[in-house]
Amino acid sequence: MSEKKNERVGVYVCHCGSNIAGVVDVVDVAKWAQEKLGPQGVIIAREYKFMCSSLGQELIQKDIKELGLTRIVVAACSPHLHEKTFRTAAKNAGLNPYLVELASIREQVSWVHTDKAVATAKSKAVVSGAVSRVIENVALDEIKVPINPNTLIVGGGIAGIQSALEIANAGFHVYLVEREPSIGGHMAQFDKTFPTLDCSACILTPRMVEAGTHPNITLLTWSEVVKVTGFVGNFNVTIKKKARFVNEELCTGCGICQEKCPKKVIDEVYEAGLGYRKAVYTPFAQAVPNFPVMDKENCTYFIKGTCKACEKFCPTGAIDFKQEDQLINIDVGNIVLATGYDLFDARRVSNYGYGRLPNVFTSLEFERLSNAAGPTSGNIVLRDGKTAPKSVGIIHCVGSRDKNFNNYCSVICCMQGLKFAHLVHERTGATVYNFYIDMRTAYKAYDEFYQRVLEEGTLFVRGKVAEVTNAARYESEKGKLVIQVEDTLVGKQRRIPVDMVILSSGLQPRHDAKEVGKLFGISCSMDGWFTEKHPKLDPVATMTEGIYIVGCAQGPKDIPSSVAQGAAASARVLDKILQKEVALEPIKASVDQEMCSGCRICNGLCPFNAITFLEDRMVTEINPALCQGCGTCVAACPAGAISGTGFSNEQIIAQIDGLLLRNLEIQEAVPA
Amino acid sequence: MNPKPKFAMYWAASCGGCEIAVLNIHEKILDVDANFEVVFWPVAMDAKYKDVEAMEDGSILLTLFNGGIRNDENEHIAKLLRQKSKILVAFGSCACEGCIPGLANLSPVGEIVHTAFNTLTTDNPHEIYPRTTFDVPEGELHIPKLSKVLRPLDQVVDVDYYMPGCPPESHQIAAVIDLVIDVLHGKANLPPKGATIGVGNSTVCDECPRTRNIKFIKEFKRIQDIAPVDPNLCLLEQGIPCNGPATRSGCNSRCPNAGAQCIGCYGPAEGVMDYGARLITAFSSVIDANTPAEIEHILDGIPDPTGQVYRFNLAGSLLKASQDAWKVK
Amino acid sequence: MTDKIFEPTIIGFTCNWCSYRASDLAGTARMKYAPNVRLIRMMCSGRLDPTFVLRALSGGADGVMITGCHPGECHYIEQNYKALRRFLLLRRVLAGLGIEPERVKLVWASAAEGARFASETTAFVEEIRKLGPLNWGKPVAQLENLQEEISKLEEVSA
Amino acid sequence: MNKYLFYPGCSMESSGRAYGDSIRAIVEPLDLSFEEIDDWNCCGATEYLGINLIPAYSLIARNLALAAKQMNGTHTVVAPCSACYLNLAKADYYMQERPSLGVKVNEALAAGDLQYKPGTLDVRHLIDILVYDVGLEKIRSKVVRPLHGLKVVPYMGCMLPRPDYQHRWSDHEHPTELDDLLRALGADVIDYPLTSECCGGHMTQIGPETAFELIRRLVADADERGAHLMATVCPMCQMNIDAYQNEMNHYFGTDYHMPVLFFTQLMGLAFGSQPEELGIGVELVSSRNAMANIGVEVPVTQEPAAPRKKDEGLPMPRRWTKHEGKEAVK
Repeated sequence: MSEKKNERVGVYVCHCGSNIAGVVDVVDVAKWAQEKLGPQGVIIAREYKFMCSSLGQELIQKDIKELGLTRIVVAACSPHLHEKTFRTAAKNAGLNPYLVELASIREQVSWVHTDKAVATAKSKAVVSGAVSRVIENVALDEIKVPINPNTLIVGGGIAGIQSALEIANAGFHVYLVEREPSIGGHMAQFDKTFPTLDCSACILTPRMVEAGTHPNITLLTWSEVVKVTGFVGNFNVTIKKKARFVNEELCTGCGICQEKCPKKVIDEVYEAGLGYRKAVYTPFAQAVPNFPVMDKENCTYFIKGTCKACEKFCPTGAIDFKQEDQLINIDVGNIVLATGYDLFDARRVSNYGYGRLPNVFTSLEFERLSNAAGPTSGNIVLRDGKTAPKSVGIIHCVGSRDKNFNNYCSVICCMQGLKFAHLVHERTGATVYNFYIDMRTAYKAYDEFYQRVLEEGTLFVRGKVAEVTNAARYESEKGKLVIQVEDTLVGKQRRIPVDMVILSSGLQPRHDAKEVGKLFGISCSMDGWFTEKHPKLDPVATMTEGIYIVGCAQGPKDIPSSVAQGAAASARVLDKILQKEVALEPIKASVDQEMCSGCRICNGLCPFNAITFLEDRMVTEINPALCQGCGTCVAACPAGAISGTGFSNEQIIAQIDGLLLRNLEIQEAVPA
Repeated sequence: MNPKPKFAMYWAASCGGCEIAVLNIHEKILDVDANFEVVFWPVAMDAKYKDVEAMEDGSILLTLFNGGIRNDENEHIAKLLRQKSKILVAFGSCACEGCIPGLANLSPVGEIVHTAFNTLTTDNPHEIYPRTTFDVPEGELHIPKLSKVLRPLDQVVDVDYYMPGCPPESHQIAAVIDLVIDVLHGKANLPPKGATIGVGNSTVCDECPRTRNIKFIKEFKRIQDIAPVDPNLCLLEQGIPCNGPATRSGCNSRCPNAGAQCIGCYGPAEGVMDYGARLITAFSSVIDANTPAEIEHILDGIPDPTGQVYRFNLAGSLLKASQDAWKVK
Repeated sequence: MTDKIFEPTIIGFTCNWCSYRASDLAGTARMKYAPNVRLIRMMCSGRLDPTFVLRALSGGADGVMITGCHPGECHYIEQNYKALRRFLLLRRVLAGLGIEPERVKLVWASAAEGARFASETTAFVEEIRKLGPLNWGKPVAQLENLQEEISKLEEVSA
Repeated sequence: MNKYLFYPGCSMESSGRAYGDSIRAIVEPLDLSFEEIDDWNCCGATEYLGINLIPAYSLIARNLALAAKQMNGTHTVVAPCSACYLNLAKADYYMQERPSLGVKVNEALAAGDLQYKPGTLDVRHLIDILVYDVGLEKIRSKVVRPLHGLKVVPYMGCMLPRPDYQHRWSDHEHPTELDDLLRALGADVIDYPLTSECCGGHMTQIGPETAFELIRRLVADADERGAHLMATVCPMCQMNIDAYQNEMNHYFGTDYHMPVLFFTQLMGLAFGSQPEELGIGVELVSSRNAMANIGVEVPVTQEPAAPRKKDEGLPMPRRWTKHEGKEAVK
């Protein structure tokens, strides 16, 4: 293969205390590297207790300076742990950081193998591979691109609002895009919030108003993002502003149009299908902005061509039936996705009878039911709209922790169930049963709330409910909903008759999460939640630089965590903005246009639109800023015209030969 | 004037097409005669191996060696000519990477011999097989012994230059001869040793005039199963496995121009380690399916994938070129 | 050598985001698995050039294990599908060359599936152990001595 | 003319003759063609699988093998009996699921020069064919005597919807196919929460008390809801509830009178056939009174309107549809 390079390689084998040295004979590995890999260019091989310690790093730096090392191999832990450490060390000693390779002999050897001889042998191979590879490494420089200080936030729920306010207050501009007519999200539908039971609206609406009136926030409700191009620091976003049929300049939000509109429609969104709204409406009184929207599907005028009641009565002539969708194009540097969740569709659990049995309600329905501003003005009643329940069963984990539906725990259902129990108890004095699998009340003041609900006399049955039926078996069950459950604490099957059943439904990824993910170039987990860059250490960033995920879009969570994430993402965004420019990992593909034949094989391969075909010159070009460095096109190019930095063919081939110890007899290995 | 530099050309396991191609350079052949003394060229003139053996080492300036190494005679001459030549050119696909004869490496020699001498297509009532030695009144006759596999020239001797093609295009041959002559007259320098000469530096698509778009293939078809083939659209785009994307340019995309898919005789592009691998990625990259079942179904459209991607390169491919292939002595 | 059990040498390709992290996790969780696999980290399984597999097999590896994120979970959105496509064609070509396609295996493992990574590795090592050392030159090797072959044939001829 | 292979099952000629007759009556108007499988044998009902797997499966698979030999133009086997349907489907499924079983069964079949490759056939129940192949539209179009005024509880039984190997049913806990079909006939269908509960099966033979309780629940609830009769899709359910209703009454000292008819009998009526052709009247718990409701001219009543009224009542969520199910599950 490639001609012999004359690099001066230093190999450093780490004991990691006994983590490595306990299983791998590190001294032998170092000795072996010095002798056997000498011909390849290894001029020094050392072993040391803790390479990552400052002393260990100084050791390397000293050798770089004194022995004029041009390549470094550190045989220690996984690169994901200390690659940066050693690269920085090299950099400080004047060696390009990308001329350092880590050979993982801890995670990949000493921790997973027991036989000392075998582990030592494998370590040698791994080191040999790293040495062969590092010789092929080339010095790389980070790529710097400027950052547009504007930010796009998608989703006006509490997470999005929080994120928007943080950035706006720091003095930078934010575009807040919301699909619905008003911001507020699910939180605006709630009555009380656990565990403190403060009124949801009372704590949310001030934030909504602030966001709505903030000079640094452009509110785009009843709008959706339709196109995203560009890359971190330089995104170009197209937003569809759906026709409201209400002129926002003229509308004062007086609400007369809603009063006069003759068309009553079931409100599937805000009232969770439990109440009605008009064809022209603002979803709720404190909506921000408070301009109404016209619902084309149901408006009598749009259906029959007559009516126009709203237009007649509007004092400012703001109604505009001619209005059309408009496309808005903006440039932003960072994007925060706060697209939230869908409620699990409880009708899927048919044995709980939701949709069939009138007095089975979902959690969101109950939120509206118990909400003073809701369809029953806060009276908790059966579906007939008047009767108050004497007994209520609250079923936890509906659609969650169930292999038939969603395997994951929806996090909020237990506390939600407890909250409901409390509200029912407080408002109706009814007997309340909670049916749970496990009671999950982690986090501050949550379990205390559980204790409180226990003391209030709510009855807890530990067991997964088998079915909810209105088929009475005994006189006592006539006209009731019977909850059939195995009480796993008593070890008995029980039939508990109640008047009302509340299903504590789980949270689900938005039905269109996958498409949205594609739109922004980020991926979803198997469950459908957006995937974070690192589950623990980088929970709000994504694989795509400059795009962040917060709130339930990233996974089920409660209000405090959503708010925290909203703020966290803003901190990340502000950090980027203040740096003014961003450094991109120099792992990029590039095309040798001399060799490119313009066959266009690679053109369909890039999900980040980094690959463009230059019709005029009939060659393909890769935009380094858009390129994420996956290397798919490099591997695909039939002419071998595309090469990738950081993971070049030469590097990988060399590593293969090294791992197979072919480099020991490299001369013979190359035929003729 | 001092004697003309010596020129030799030899055919090992090959079809003779390369010779024809050389003669196809028309009047240019006169320049060859004018500038060279042809000392050894079995196809064109009578010569004895012993004459060549008698020559002093390095006395031949330029040897075009075509054909792969399939028997001990080929091997002997290859080594002999290497020894006698200053410049040894692996001439034509067979010498460069095995070409069609190289496909025989997929079957054991016994099987090959059997197929050749005792199958329906062969009229051999007495089942007479070749034997390597045979006694005649004049003494014992030897016929060359088949080796286990066919080897490209550079797997047997050191090669100075490679000139691929089945056969190399005449205009390329002419160009190379011009170059050598210029070198003789000090008007040019030889390319670095080991270079591939008489070729373009990209792949066939570079010279192919057909229009190309982003490709999403739902079905691979053999060209004869498509009617009509769009004369102006990329063949691969029409589902025809065309080797053009991975094949070294230099032929002026002869086959695609003629309405047929490229079969890859010019071999891999510069620096490519394994030609077949490039085609594997090329074809799989344009497949428009995500489930194993769908993908397999689409792949069924390529009846002989190995033959498809290694038609000219099997003997020169990474696997066949790796050490152990020849260990058995 | 022959009397003791055959220890295959396997090259494993992992993607930086899922499968390599899976192997890291297997490590931090101290899960034990067969030591025969030597890993190479790439950014994505989509980086896998068939050349790498051929190089490994021709360079003395008895098997190659390719690992990546689960379909639909790729950190580069969909590049592991491209790896899948290449893998399937590559296997067909290998089969044509007389190499058991089972010697090249594709495994999906998410960053959380350390256990899966460990068990799949051990399983693959066993599969390769069963297959024995890679002898892809089979058609060639069958023919230990051409002379014998031909002399055999000669006997047949009258 | 849609062609199907037909596996009648034993009861069709004995306890469930009414079912057989009524099927014959509706096949023609719906231009279906049922080709009976030659030399079919008993499916082993609910008992045999509980006793000895291999012979039981072989017994079932023999029918599949015969059917496979016979299929020309169609690969669908229709079984009108839930037990037969479930057994055939089960055998087909598990022979594929557990290859070892498939091998053993085929060994057994080989003794009779038969063999069956699982997956060759599509095993489906009659009502599945009627609702999803023929379609409610067509059925509605054949109705000449709407069953308005006949209050029916649809009883699917437990063997049909579960286990739902091929995802044939709208829902395996509360399937609505029978509801929809009866509605198409104009009957007043009563929502029946017990539609997929067990009728006792063969417990009537080995533990009557258990069976009685199960039967009581079904009958009591139907009665509670003011049903004139129960419509069923399964000969065993029909027999259990019909033939043992009296004993059940004795046992509990109750006095229920709940006729049980096959849904095909009601279809026949709606299509204009005469009761006697459909075997109506042979049931033990007489349906005479129930039938009176349609025998006489009853004013055309609308289908029950959506429960939501103009009053202050709260709206109900939309009903669950199979189509939505597909999406949700995707």
